[in-house]
Amino acid sequence: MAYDKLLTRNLGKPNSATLDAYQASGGYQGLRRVFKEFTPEKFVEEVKASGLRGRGGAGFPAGVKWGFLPKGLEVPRYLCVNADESEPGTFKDRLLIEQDPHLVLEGIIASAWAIGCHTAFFYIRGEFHKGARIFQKAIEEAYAKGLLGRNILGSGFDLDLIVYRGAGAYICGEETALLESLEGKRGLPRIKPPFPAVVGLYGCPTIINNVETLANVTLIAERGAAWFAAIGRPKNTGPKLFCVSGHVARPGVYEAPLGIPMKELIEMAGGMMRPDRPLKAVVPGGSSMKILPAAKCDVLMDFDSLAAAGTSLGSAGMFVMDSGTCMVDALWNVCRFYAHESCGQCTPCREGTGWFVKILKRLERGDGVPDDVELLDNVASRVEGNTICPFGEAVAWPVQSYVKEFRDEFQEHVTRRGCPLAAAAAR
Amino acid sequence: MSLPVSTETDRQIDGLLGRFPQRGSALLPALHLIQAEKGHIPLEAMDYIAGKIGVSPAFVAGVVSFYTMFQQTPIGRHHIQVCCTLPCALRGAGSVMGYLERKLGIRRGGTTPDGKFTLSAVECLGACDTAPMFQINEEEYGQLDERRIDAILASLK
Amino acid sequence: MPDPTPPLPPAGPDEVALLIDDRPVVVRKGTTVLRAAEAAGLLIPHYCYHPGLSIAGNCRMCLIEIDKVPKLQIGCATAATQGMVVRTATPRVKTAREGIMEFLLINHPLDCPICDQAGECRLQQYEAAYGAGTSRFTDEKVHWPKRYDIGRSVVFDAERCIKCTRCIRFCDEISKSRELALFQRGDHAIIGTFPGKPLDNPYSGNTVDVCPVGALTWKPFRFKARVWFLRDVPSACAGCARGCNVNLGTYRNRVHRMTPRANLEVNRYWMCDAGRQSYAALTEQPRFERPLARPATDASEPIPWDEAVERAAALLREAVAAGADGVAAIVSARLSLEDLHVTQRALQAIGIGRVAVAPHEEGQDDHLLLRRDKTPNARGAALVGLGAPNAGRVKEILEDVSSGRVRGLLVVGEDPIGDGLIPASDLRRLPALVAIDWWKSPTVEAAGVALPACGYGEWEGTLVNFEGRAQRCRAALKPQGETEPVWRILAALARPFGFGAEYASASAVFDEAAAGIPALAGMSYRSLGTGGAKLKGA
Amino acid sequence: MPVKGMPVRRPQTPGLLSTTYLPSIFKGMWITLRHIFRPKVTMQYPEEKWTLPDNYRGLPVLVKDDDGRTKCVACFLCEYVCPPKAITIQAREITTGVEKGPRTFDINMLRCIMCGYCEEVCPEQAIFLSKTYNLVGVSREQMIFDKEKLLEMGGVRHDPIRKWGRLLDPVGAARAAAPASEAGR
Repeated sequence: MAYDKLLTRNLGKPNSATLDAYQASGGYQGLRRVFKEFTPEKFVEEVKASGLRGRGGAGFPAGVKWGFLPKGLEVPRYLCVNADESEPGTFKDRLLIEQDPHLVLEGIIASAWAIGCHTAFFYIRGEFHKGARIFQKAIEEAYAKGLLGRNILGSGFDLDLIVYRGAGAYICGEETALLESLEGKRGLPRIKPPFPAVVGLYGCPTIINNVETLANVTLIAERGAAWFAAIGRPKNTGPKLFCVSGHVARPGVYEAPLGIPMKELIEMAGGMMRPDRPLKAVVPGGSSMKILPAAKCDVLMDFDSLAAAGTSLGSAGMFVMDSGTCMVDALWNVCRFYAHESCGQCTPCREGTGWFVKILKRLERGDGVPDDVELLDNVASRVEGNTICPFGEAVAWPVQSYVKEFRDEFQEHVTRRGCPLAAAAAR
Repeated sequence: MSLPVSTETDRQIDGLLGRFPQRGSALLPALHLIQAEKGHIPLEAMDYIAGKIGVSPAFVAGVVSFYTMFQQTPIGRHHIQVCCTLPCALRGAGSVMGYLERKLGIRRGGTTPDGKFTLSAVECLGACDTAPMFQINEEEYGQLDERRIDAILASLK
Repeated sequence: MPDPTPPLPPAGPDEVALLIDDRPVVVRKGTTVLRAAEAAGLLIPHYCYHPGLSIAGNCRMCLIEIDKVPKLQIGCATAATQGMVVRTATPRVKTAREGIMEFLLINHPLDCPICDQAGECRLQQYEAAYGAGTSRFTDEKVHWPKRYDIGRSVVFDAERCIKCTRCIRFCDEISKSRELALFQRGDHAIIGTFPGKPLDNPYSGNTVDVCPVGALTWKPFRFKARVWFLRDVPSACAGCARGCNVNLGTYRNRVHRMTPRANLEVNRYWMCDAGRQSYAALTEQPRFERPLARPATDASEPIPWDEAVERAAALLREAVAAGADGVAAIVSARLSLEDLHVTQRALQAIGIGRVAVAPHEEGQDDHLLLRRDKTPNARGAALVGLGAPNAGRVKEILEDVSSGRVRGLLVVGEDPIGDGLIPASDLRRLPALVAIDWWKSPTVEAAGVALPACGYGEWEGTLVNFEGRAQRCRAALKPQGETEPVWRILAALARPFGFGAEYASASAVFDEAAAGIPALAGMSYRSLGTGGAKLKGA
Repeated sequence: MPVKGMPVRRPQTPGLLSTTYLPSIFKGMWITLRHIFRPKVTMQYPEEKWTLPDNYRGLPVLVKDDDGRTKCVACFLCEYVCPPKAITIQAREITTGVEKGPRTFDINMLRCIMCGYCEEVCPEQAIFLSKTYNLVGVSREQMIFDKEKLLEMGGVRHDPIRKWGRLLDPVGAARAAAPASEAGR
């Protein structure tokens, strides 16, 4: 199927990050169209009609989220752009920020206008030094050209956009933790309800959207909801950036419509890295999502198809593992990540993540006992659903799915007192 | 009392205070500024910034200790942050780390005696397409192998 | 088959009706499920929730199931809504609680034998009630500093801490001193202070009270007594005019600690550190247990009560006979209402018309509890007719003592020498100095006759705080030696002067006072209860 | 209802031989004679001492561990559980190693009933019922055994579990005493 690149259309062009290059290829026409042809309320309806689902991980329809803002309150509304891309295996937002910041910026302006926000924050993870520099420059260009600030493009709409750098905390990608961090505090997720759309930043109604979601808003602004909804599959509309990493020949970001078969994506990425090692498993949506063994990999990459397969599209950070991968080692690595990144606020996650690491370390080192496999599964079930934020699920799901899909391999670590693959490699 | 930061940083921090709807938001940017100047965030600076923003020093220290990018003690001039999370680990982050440890003669978390390099294992840096990779201060280096690492380290003063 | 769920009771406009474990309950709108359950007589276990602090929702112990809500919810933060059906004991809830208990204990040192909290520890209580009883954790626990001096009076054991953040919230929200914060993250999260800024505020002891485990312990109480031996006697603090409601923890006829007792109208859940340690004076200051008289040799010697009262009365009689102007009394506003009432009547009987109540002031009123007025019963003194504390009148009397105009002085519960108001030699020169006090003060040592009174914790009585609230202090200890309550001493002292009233108990004294003083009309020990009552018209 | 009696058989009038008591005397002599040749069962206490069974419950004593540390941490459980209230403890704070220990530990042996509850309840394996049974003293005061005496009686008792090992070795103890804000780094 021939597919014209939409989100990545400007990539690879010279100076793609500059305003001049962006406008030369038709940039900011969508914003002009929106200002001319829509009212804010109508544009919210347009985004709803497009079926655009959030690209940050949960896949919640963006227009519906905007609709949750309470009406008639005399308090400011805020838009926070979630550029705290920290999910292992995900690097799509970074690509957009570094290579086509104005595509994102246009979407931010259109969205802020739609929801009536006059101060927006661009929360970018602290490690993205280059991205923050580029985006800051893009903002300065936009201010200079009247695309930000007072009376944008003569529409009478005012918007200030502030780049806010995180400082190294995965949890700040969770939207309420992001708000806490933006308020200059420890990034501890808040209890919900109230949801941020009602009580958010500084206690005011706040919308938090992912970078890629807002880039998609630009596309909707340019060509309309009907066109957008025709891409992909029903209820899973629009183009999507897929991050393919791990044991493939050419890891990278690949754009495709939602609903592309997983195998096709792997082919796009050049197939397996080593021809002698076949596919063993794929994590389709960043390390928080459940793993799919090779046998279950004939799926379409969209929200609903993956949900039906028992996992989730998440942030579309897909990593591929070949037959040389030890699942216990892989899970140990994943759990180390979560133990390191748990905010430590609520009990199950704080204590559970550390416990997983200890059990898995024992298993991998050959000190496991037969009950450990069941213990992992059971502890995960006690973390899942009992935490303040979805971090609990983000660690419980991989643990549960790795154990479920590769139980024999876990058992083997116990019976053979160590990692069979490591032993084979040592021989 | 002398300022624990330079007058330039102090001026920039004053500028930050009015920038946000609430003063508290200035904390993270201010800490970034202090770290940019000092290389780490000394206790006196935490006390100073707490007074500026109107929070308690303990709160500031709590924030500093929460975010991994804030250093509480001085580190080497070049901070080598090796991504060790799964997508990088699948592509050999372990051997990159092992090579660096042998080459620099320090363990992860350590600093070379000459204060040139600090080696850290960090979690996903969002560059899995270039795995295995590391970040030195603000620059990223991907597709690492031993030859490339040698060349990168040799180019650093 | 009848409907198994009971019908909802009707709710008013500001109320909601809900079912908790099939018990119908009606609460005000905005009430949390946890409080609603309390109203229905059900305990939802919790660590981080404290009624006096903001809601943190981090311990996850109060997870409950709500019909039509897929995930378990925390009772402390979920508002009750009309028609809600809450279940607190389903298998899912039980499994979740068991899980939380296990998580809390995997990194807990289980050093109960050396932990002061043992016996009133929420971990022990909830593990017994909701835990599995065994642990599946076989790895090395996370280790942290133990016995760390986090402040002047508080010791911190980081290993026992469950990071409920109650102490942090107390310092942020109530004492507003903000010394504490959470450091690090994950299972390495730890409570701490900024280096050089320890936990040191006038209310730091409350962090120990709110700590549901043994992470924060109170230095003066450390290892003094196991809490299961302590008998908590409800009383009121006599440290200042606030009159915080307290419990006196006693064991083997000693007070070992004072802890605040919740009273939303006086001290809420808190008390100050000074009040918390006020019981210590009883053992730290030198007592005298039998009446003393100063013979010609100038050395005080114990004598029997009858003789002492006789000699004191004789001294006062002589002084009064020489002229009523030449006799005066200085009375303490630290005495109970009962003591002051009998004092007032006794002074009249003896014929002492010149009376001053001594004030004690220190510092300033603060934002929370501390009062500048350090006398707990100034209102009571005024109420019984002795007059409000008045420094000028005390000074006048003492000047007249120095100049020789006053020849007889009765000092009740005060120590003008120790307070630096008069040189000891001037008082020693007085022909008739009778002192009544609970400790061997310099004034007692200078007195012609000194009569030993019960100390705080030994006497039973009532205090009226600065807001006009009468509150009972209960006797928690057996009086030491031959000490007696002040009201009994003064009644005995006045008897030779024709004072006829006999009282069987402090309660009888109060009843007499209540009958005569309009502001106390209708009050009795029974009606004061443990929470006290406001004076009429206050 | 009428009560029915039951006839009781009375012994017959004794015969002539019986009245001489000779048969009984010889019978008794015979028993004595037989016992002369049996092994002796009487123990010549105090010259001879009884070999006690392992589960014998004698006087309670306190023990030290292999390192010579008093194992008791003054948790007061034995004082609490003691049925005749024979135990009286005062705790004190120790600044190294385990935080708490007994300042005084008195057992009133006149009250002690050697029930063994204290041994059973002890979470530290610090109190045991010894095999000492001869309890002598010339005053009531002498029968109150203090900590030193109890420790002397108990001696060292090997325990493979070093419950407080981390706090007792110098490195662990140093770490345990470090300020929280510094140890957190």
